[in-house]
Amino acid sequence: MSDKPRKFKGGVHPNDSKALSAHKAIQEAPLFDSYKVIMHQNIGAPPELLVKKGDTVKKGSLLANASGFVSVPLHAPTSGTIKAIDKVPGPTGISVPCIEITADGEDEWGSPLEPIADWKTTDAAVLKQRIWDAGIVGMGGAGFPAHVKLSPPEGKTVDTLILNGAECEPYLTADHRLMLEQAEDVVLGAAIIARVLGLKTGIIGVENNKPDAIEALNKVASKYNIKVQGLPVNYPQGAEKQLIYAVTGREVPVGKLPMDVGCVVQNVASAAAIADAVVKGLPSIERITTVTGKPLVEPGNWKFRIGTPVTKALELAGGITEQPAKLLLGGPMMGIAQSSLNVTVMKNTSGVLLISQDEVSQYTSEPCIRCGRCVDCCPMQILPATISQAVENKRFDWAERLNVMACIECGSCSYSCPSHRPLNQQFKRAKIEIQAGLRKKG
Amino acid sequence: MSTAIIAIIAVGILGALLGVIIGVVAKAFAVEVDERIEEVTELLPGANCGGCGYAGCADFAKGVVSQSATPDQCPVASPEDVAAIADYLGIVAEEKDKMVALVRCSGDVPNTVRSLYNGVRDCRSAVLVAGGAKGCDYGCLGFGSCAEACPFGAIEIKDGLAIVHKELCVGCENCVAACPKDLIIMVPEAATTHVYCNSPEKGAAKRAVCKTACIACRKCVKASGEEDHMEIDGFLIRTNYENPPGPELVEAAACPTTALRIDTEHAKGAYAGESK
Amino acid sequence: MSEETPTIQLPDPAKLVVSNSPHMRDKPTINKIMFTVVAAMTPALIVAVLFFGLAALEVLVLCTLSCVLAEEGWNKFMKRPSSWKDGSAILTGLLLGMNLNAGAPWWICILGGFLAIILGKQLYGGLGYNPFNPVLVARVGLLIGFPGLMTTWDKPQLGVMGIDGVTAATPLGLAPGETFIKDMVLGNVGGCLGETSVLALLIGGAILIAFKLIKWEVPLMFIGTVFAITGIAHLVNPEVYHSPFVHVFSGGLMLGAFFMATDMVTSPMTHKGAWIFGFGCGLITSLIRLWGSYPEGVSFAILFMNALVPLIDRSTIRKPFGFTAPAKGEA
Amino acid sequence: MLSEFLVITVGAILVNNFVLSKFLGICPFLGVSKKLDTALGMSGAVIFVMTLASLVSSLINSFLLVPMKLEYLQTLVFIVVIASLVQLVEIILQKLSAKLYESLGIFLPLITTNCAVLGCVVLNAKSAPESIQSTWYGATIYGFCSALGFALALILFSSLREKLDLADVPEAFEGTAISLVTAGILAMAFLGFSGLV
Repeated sequence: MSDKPRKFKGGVHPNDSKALSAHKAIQEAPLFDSYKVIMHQNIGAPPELLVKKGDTVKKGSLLANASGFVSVPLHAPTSGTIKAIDKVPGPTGISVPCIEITADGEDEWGSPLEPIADWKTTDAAVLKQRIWDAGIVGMGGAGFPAHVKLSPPEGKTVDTLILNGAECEPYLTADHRLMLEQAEDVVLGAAIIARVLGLKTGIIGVENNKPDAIEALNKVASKYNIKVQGLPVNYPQGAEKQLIYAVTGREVPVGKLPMDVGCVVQNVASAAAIADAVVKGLPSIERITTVTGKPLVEPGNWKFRIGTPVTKALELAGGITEQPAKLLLGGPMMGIAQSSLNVTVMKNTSGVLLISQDEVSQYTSEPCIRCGRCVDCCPMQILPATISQAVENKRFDWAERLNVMACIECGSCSYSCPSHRPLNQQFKRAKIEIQAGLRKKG
Repeated sequence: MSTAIIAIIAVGILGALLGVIIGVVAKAFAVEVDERIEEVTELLPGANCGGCGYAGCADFAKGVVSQSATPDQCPVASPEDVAAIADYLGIVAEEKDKMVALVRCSGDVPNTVRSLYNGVRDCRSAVLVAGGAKGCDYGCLGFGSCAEACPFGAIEIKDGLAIVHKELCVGCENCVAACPKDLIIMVPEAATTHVYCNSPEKGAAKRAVCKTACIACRKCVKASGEEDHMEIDGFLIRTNYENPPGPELVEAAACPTTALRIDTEHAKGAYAGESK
Repeated sequence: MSEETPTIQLPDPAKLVVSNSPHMRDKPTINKIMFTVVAAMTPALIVAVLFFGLAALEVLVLCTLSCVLAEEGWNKFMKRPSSWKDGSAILTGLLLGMNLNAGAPWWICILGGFLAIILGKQLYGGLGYNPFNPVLVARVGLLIGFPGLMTTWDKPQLGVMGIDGVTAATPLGLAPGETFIKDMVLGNVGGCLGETSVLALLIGGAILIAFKLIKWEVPLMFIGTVFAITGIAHLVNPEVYHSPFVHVFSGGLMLGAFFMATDMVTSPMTHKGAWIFGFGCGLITSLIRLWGSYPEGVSFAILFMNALVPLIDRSTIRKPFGFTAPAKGEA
Repeated sequence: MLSEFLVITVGAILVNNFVLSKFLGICPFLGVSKKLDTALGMSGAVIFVMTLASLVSSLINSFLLVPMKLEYLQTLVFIVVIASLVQLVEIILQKLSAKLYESLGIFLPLITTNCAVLGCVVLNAKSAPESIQSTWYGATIYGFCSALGFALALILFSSLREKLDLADVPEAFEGTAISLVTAGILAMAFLGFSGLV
């Protein structure tokens, strides 16, 4: 493995606007009156509900239990009573069930998890069970249960652990602040994951636009035999496949997982959460989220309990100075636009972002002029413009032949399109139609 | 004279030779064709809508001839057409009720909360963005994916709501699969009175986003009395299509949100929704 | 915090726009791209006006006007939204002007503009859908329709504002041996407005490449292939064939290679395709120049290669990142 | 000799392209060019029929019709020969590739009346006695190259039409109208080759 990271083909360089919140230290959000914890926060099966209306819960006690291997338990963010099992708009806009907790203000601790003091001698299986019990999911965005990634199926060996600290999305600074202020936690988490996987070391990949974070990590990394790797600044550097290529030079085959090339990728926030879960016995009930955007009075980074209403987060940031055009959960490139303020912070909410009117007007799609900008910037090396034409004509078979399934939905193509074509949306549609077609075939 | 004879002989021999070659090759490369397939294709309506589940009429004809399909699976063919095909193939045709499509939503633009949407003008794409940018998670998105899927032009988008023109619908079910919200069902043509709502939410939640939602007040259930015309399904009332009500129920029930409607009147846009 | 609460404003959810990610867009728009190309062409335009005087200006203005009028007229007629502001019609008009000679009668300019916009572009549904370069459709159409008018060139007269019918042959029409490369580089030769100054065109080309508006492979392969093929021919028989420098610096090659073959809409989308496209253009240009009955082959070559673009695009579909042959069949 | 071959090949493929400069065989050119796949199939069929017809007709012409002074029967005999060849291709194709057979549909029998095939054969027969085209091998090469030219035009055109399918063509020009416009521009591009040989 060479020390110099490889640069993947393509990519874009959007204005990162990170200066809004990059210098703001992480603040602990105050205890709010009520929390709405969305039931289904992980990819895979939703957990089984353990509580009912009127029950009292303590901070960290179980609200729901994993219902299968690809499922994680859910814990109460604070002590209080269950007010209702209600519905709130989920991250995709569709209403989803949630557990509404009225906080009693005591914040009484009641987690079933005991701290594991000497993790270095603890059995890997025990550590892995702890990660599962703590309900840790990929906190970078997808929400994939962490323990599943740490369980390579038989016949597959993992030889490289990569921690994703690229944070290539513009605006977001949560991981940056985390790596800067809690470098030790991140590195410790990496070491624990490495132990679970039976590896000696791990690599933390950080984009070079965060030199202070790299420095902070480097200070503590050698203590745990972890390496820090600076990465070229290029969106989507934080996409799993591009990250693996940059660090190891391996290409994850289309339709395969990082595990197929012997890699495990975890987000730095997940690693810090894993460190907390093992050493402090803290389940996944809080996370660091960037609340930012030009319309906000005071953008910054906060440590929120899971289930914090977004309205509270926006209030912490001082409210708005002008009506924003969009409210996003996540970053501006892959985040999801919301039509309601009733959304809540979830385990994978890395950012709450307001986009101002002048940054994004209502674009109308114009015909493709075949300029090839999307072709140049596609990190997956497919032909967005051609696929887009196929999808527009409902030729999903063409789209499939043109490898639309390899698309990672990073949005680089739509970003760069001078005709403002909704390429990314078309590809999502095509992928869904093709998958539906495959299911039909059986 | 002699040139003419030579010409006749020469061309004659040539012709005979070519004829023999073709004859031999035709024998060697003979392909069997079932004539009945062509005949059945002729008898079918030829809409190529795919409503039968086959790839077009010719494919369906193949299925019918090989007896893996029955003629009445064609939703477009009239009973007479089906009878003709059955007659030709010497099989017994089954009678079936004609079904038409129904969009179970009445939330047009004046009556529902919608957010601003910017993207592909197509339901199946729009649903990927925040579930379709509509206050109600279950309602019609109004971008007309169903209308586009309809080969017979029976669906119209009026004020951001899909409306089926029953008289044009042949029941091919293409629209059913096109709707990402699963709003469209097939109902007997004879049924005239439907509940134009499909949201299982609580009444208050529905009312907050839509003026014409069914709030399950059960007035229509009471009005139908012993007749069992309407079924209660959680926070939603549905028409019982085993025993559908007549148009008189609409007046008798006096639905407060006008979710209960007569289909032809609905197509004309006769209902205004709850005034609030 | 509590005393602040009343003043804190929250967004109005009814005014939030939902749309698919990404929620940021890069700055370039069609409009900006088109006007950058126009800007890149400015040096050549200035040189043309300098050498050919007001007549050149008249041709350029007429062509541009007729293109914009044709575009807007069509939009009105077809009830389509107005589109001249995107700059594509203006660019087409200027390029068309560059393809005519300074003495072209006014009606040739008008006819050319309409041919380019209506026949070359709008019939296919407007910008982005035309398979052939509209300028070349017009130019070749005019060349075939009015061969006499289109192949008589005015002699450039530096500083003379106005043309009094002095005509000159294009260097390619002269006998080999009479080379005057310095004049050709500067632009002091007969020909169309855009066929004169190689230097100005090169500056424009450099701007286009610097702004990544064209694929550099196309002009490189185009000019390189012409140079190679005519070079070989010249080596074989210098009596009959011009030196490759004459070929490269003369005629519409520079204009074609930098401004017309690279037209985004009608050239291949991938870099691999651009190599093939440039090579094909060069090959056919050389064939026509060396052995064909027309002295100039650039327009025909590009037009022919435009027709090949769908096939090139089809055969240069690249493999996605992490592509593995499906036959491998791993567990 | 070699240069004469060059004249025949380049001439038949590019300069005197049957479709785009002689305007022969327009019917299949417009009819079978909707899809590249069928165009490829049609091209194959035409290449086969045209080459074979040139060979057979040339043989019949020089060894049967000319010695017997039956030149006035040329057209008649050639049509019979072409028709039988097409019949053969059709029968064989139906057996070997039913899919191609179905997609070619009516156009396969239409090769029979394809003026390009007859034109090619007649051109061979009418060529000057001393030219290479009047020999059986010259005629075969000419037939093959003419068919190649036809195939080239057909394939180019069909790929263009596939692209046009995705275009937002005004309703009045959809289909054949815009195809004819495209064919015209394509013919203009081919005109550039004039004088090459």
